[in-house]
Amino acid sequence: MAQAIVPAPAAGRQRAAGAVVTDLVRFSPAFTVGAVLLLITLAFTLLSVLSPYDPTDRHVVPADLAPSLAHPLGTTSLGQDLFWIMTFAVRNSLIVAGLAVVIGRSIAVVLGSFLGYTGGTVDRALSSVTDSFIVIPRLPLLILIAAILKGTLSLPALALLIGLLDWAWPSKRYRAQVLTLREETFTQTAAFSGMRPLTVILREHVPFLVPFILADAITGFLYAIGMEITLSILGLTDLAVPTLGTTIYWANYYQALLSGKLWWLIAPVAASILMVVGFYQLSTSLSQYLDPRTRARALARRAAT
Amino acid sequence: MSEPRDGIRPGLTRRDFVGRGVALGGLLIPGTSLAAFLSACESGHPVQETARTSAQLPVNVPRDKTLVIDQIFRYSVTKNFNMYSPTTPSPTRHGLVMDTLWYIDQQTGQWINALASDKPAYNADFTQMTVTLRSGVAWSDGVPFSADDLAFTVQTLMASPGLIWSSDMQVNVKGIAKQDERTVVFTLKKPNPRFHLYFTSAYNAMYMMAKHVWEKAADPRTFPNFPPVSLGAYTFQDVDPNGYWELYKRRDDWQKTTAGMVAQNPGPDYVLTLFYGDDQHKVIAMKQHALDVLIDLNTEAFQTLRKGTSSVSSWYNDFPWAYPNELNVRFFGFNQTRAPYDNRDVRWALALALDLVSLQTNYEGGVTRVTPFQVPAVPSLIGKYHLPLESWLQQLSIDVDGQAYKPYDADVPKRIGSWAKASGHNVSDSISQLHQLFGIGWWKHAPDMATKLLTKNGFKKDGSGKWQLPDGKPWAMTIIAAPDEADAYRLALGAQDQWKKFGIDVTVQSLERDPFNQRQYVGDFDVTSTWGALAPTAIADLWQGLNPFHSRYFAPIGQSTQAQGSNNWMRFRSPELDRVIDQLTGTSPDNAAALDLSQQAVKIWTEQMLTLPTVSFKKFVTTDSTWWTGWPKSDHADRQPLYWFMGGRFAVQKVVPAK
Amino acid sequence: MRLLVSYVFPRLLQWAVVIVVGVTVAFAVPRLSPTQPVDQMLGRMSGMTATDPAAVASLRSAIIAMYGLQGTPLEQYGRFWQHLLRGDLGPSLTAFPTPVTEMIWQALPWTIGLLGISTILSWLLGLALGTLSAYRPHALWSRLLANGMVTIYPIPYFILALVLVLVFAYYVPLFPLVGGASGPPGLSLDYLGSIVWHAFLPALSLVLVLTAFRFLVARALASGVLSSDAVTFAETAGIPRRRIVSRYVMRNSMLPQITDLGLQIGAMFEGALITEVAFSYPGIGYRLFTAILQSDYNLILGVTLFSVVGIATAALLIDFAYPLFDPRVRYQ
Amino acid sequence: MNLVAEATDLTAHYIVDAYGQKRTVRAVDGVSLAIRRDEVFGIAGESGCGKSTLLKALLGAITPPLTVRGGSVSYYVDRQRMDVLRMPEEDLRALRWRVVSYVPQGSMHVLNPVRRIRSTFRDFVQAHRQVGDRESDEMARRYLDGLGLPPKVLDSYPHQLSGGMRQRVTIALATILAPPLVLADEPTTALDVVMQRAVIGMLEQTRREAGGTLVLVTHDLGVHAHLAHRVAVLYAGQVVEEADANTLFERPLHPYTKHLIQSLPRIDDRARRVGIPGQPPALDAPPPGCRFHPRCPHAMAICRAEQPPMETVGPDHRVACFLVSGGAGDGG
Repeated sequence: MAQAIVPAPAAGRQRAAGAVVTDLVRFSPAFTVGAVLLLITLAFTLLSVLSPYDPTDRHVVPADLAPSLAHPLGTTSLGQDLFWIMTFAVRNSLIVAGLAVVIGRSIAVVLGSFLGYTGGTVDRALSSVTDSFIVIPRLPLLILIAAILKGTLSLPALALLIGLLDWAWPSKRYRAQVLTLREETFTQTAAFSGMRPLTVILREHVPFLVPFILADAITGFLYAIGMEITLSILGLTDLAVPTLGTTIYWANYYQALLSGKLWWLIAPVAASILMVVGFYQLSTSLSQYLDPRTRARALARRAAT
Repeated sequence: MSEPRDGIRPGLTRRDFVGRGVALGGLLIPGTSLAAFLSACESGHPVQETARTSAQLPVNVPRDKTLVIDQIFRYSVTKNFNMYSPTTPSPTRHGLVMDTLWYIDQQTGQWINALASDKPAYNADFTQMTVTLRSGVAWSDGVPFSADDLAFTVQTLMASPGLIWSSDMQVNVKGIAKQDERTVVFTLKKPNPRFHLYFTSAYNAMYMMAKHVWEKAADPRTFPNFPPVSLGAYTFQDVDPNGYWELYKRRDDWQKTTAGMVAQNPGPDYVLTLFYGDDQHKVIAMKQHALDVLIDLNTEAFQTLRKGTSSVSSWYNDFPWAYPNELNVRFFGFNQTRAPYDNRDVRWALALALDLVSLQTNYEGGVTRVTPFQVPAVPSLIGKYHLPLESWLQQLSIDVDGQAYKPYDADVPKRIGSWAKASGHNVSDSISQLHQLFGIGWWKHAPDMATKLLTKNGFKKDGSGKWQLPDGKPWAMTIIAAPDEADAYRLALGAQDQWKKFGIDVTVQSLERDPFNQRQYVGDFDVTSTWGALAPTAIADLWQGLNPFHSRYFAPIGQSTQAQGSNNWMRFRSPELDRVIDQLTGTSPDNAAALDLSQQAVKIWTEQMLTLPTVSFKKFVTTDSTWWTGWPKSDHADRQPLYWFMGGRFAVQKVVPAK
Repeated sequence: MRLLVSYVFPRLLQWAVVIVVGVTVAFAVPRLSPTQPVDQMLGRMSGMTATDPAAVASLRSAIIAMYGLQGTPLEQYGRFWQHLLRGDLGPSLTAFPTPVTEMIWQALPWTIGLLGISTILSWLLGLALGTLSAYRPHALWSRLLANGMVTIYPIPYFILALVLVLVFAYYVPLFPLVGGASGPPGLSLDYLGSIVWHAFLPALSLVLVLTAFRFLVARALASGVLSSDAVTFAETAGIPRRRIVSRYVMRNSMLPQITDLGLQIGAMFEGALITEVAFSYPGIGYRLFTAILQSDYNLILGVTLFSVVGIATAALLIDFAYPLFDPRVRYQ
Repeated sequence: MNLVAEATDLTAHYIVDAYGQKRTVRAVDGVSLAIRRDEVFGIAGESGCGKSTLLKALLGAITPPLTVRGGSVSYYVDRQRMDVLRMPEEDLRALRWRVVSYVPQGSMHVLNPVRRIRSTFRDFVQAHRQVGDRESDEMARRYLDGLGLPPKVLDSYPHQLSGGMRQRVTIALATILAPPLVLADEPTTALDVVMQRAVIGMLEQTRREAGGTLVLVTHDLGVHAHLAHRVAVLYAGQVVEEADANTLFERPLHPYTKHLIQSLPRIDDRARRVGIPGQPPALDAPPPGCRFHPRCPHAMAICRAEQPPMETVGPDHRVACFLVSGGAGDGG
């Protein structure tokens, strides 16, 4: 009986994307908050193109000015305009985190599904290797490698490094997901009815995996942002490239707090908190909408209030 | 007659001791919701100066009887006083607990006899050195110090490879004879007029072992020597198992220690060394009068501390505040195995392209002395090198397109002085005063001359003003630097800006401390912004600094200079310099010829631009006079204030309670 | 017996393989770094005292022998396993000659204390609040709590920790900035008091983040179980709510959370590196951090060995304990 | 008239208004039923005709998005009428399992998977009786023994029992306190014929022992023929015909009922079964007039315009069709 009540997803898909967004905006405050915050972040990122100063140039503006009309976020002790630096910082942090998630998750999905579908000794052997990678503490390894490569750690290299250390755990999750899908009755019936295995995977399993990958990518993104900021604050990344973490590093380096230049610290910290919270609010409310099960529960809850 | 070598001594900088994480300490402002609250109290400083009843100390000893010292770093191992084994240094321990034969005070250059009663006596060909010891000195357990201890120390070190000084003793000492309770004669394998320097402390020198304690040790290399039987005026009392603090108590029989005999002052009853973490925490601790002396602060932290607290002062009462007389120099090292840095003209061009006045003021806050020589312009050396050689500097000329160009610029100190006046500091105009504060002079800021030098060597400028190497490729230079060594790192950033304006594509690679050291050891760099000096001890004789640069210790690219024991990271080979070093080796440091040869070496070094020295060291050695006074300051500079040097024990001993 | 052979033995084998691979990686990676600990030590020593270049060669080989770094990496690896089997992890290279085990035992209790309490506390808190919030989704407290947790969860931990340090240790100096305890060590009340006083902020930062995570997981799992047939049937049968929440909702959503708890406790040996660095807390993570920066091979290996064994054993115990919690997984 | 429960003009719809879509599913539209003491009252109809919703309404288990738009449901307990839909939640919960109990649809999955059957019985019994664990176990053992179910069932977990066994355990759970009214939703579907027989036998036995009433909802007319005393036929949320079993099977009046009965396979009857063209209407937009008219072979103009009233055509026989109530009568 329940299926009849809930608007079938097929019907949902036909609705134009715009309509979906307006629904979400009207009905899920989390989505609105998230969307607004992300729009600000995107605006910041795009503004970096208009920056009159090159981010690596120093002493282009008078140093240590408090926020004013001329410099909305104030200036740093290195004589840089904090507003334009922040546009590059937000953009670079997003690039690192985005790349890291793509690298990490693609390895995880490929490996996870490969293990899930092949099974047998190959699966057991590779799985125990994956397990041992899970067992190795990731952060110290990351710090060690970053400390070694530090001077030469460009943005893509940093993303690759973070990505390469964040595939073990997700691959195990994907393998488990694939295993359950393989056991599902509809897979057997599809296989019996002569569907070639590849089409079974593409047409039957992928729609199941996509929301799962989306949700998992969120955690991946949060991990990557966290790692970039942690490594940079510890001074283990290329300090010349402005990112959220390196801006905080320089603020600490020039004792922004002690000498009363608070704006230099507030800007990167507030930016990283707002960006991450915005992203998380948006993505969770979106994935709730896409996943039929959670939508049903949401409807039930909504109707009750 | 090989001599103790201590070439370019990296010197003990803050980073050696302060772990990266700690330097961070980390202070940050919360999200927007809290920003309002914080900006409200942005104006007034959150941590007000409290009265004398400062924050309580981790140990219950009377505050007015305890001198609290910045421990500089946290000990990872607390119950081990074997300071001979190759482990992390423990600077605040050796001054209080260990002792050696002689000291040379870094501020005055004065020779101090400690365990020895007078100077070392050599025979004619410097193959024998006789030491007569001071009488009346006792170990902390009351056993008198005697010649047996000295002989036992050297023999034990010779027999245990891997300990500090062990291989030096093996290389130098043929035999040790104890003539009587107070006399020991060393016979040397080859003539060495500087053998006594092993026992003469600049930063430190051979610590004496208590024979009656160490002879029971199974293996001196792993003997913990805890609790230590000591010769210093203080005995070890208590330690925090996590390594955050150590407590020492003055010996009742402090007159039986050389520190007591030399300083003629009892000093504080207790000395507490305490680790507060990064500059941020030290400033707060000193504001709360929970810290009496600290090693160093970066400029911003010092300014904040100075403004908020009246009882706080560094070396000068006013600008430029910091202690400028450490025997060390900041310099740019060019990798002379890589083109174009192997070309002398190119190095000179890079020097002339720099505006040192701007570097010294905008990047270093105007607080350090400039020096054209690889020797710092400190009181004990300015009269031996900078002033006598200034006329030579004025005549020094380099060939630019056939005509002789004189690069020396004598009024650099004047320009820095006027910058200081413009920034509101009162600085006198007398040339001798300016020399004291800012050094004698440096190279002219002459980019046009630099351009001529480069074009003479086949360099061309492309359309957009960027330099191209003689082979046509764009000139891309990387400078390596360690951010935790603040002055060197800011000089690297300054040089990058200026050389970039000059037309070179410069990138700074900021490296973690150990990888930075390693890149220097194996020569994996174009330019390094680093530090070191030819005068590790405050004596005119530079043999200790020059010897490791002799080409016999040259380490090819890829092989670590540490394997050769040399600091020649720049990997130059100068036959003229070798000849001077060989002559100097046989000359006694007290002989006038030693100074003349050292001056020759400095001239060769400077003319060939083997390195590009810029400014000398400075440290905000800061003291709080709330509980203790009597620290050496610029107006009564009778000894060095570097308490973490072994020789700093006399400064600690002479401290008196504040009224 | 068949159960032992068919299941227990392969699982133990996998446990061993995982540890060997983990330890090998921890052995190899530091050695890939160009930084040579002996060169660094010579640099520090020559920075202090006069060492004749001619004498350096013998000093260097002596130190290499003392540190146990002689021979090819393979030989070192072989020697490492020999010593390990005798329980000797070798001396720390930065605090020679102190054995690594002594340094770890000295720092471990601090981490166990800090992490142990905050992990368990946040697990219980998060589980209870999460489940109740799922059961009462519209109550004001439940919605506020959920929004709060959703805001805290994504914040990068380092920033949260540093904000706490700033606000509660600097601006409003309630808590100390550095250290694990103050005063002479001992079981006296004020020493224990000072431990709590020092550990409060780090623990608070951990509890905040871990509770947020647990809350979200528990809430998702619980709301899943709540809409299951078994619960609706129990609800319709008028079974008291307390019993439904504990016997039906909690029990059914417990298993994945137990595995999480097990792994988190296993990971305790890795130490809360970021927490200890941000709060300068004297735990094992802080010690690992300084060891990494000073390329102290033996200490890095020692701490990693502890954490690898910790997590692998936790995973092993969880697998064995699985059937106890979920009858469906009983291995016949 | 000794009624045990009654629904008068009951209207209950699923109202969904979220994410911008407003939908009302008119699952139960003006249903009136009188359920007598000590009888089996069958409710028949194709799937999607609102049978289960009606049963939920009878049980008073109104959880959103199901909302009551009109009418009432009442129970008659020792001569006292209770208005179920307006009772406070707590009182309704107290009634459950003492006065009315429920065998849910798909009761194969309603048992708590992580606990033994014995403890599930304790939950249900102790919810309404002040008895200790031991007594509850004894009660369950004796009750199952009486129903011919092996007592070892109590010690096993749900996943260790077959589907049929789980079904019967659920029925035992619902009837152990012998409530006067038992509502069963599709108890025989998804079972093989042999198991269906066992379940039907159990339903008969438990009702007879309790002397109570069984309201049986199933699309399987065969089960109604076997068990039900009276049957009501539901179509698109409305009762189209209600009669005692024999009258309904022998002399059905409503075209839909006739069709349902003709589609029943008979042992001796070889004729081809004729299906009704078209599908049961979507309940969110039911056709005007008589909801069966689009599929009714005798549909008349009036059928498309008005809703046929419920006519009593016999002692226990009611039907809502213009053929019977003679509307404009323009066609046979």
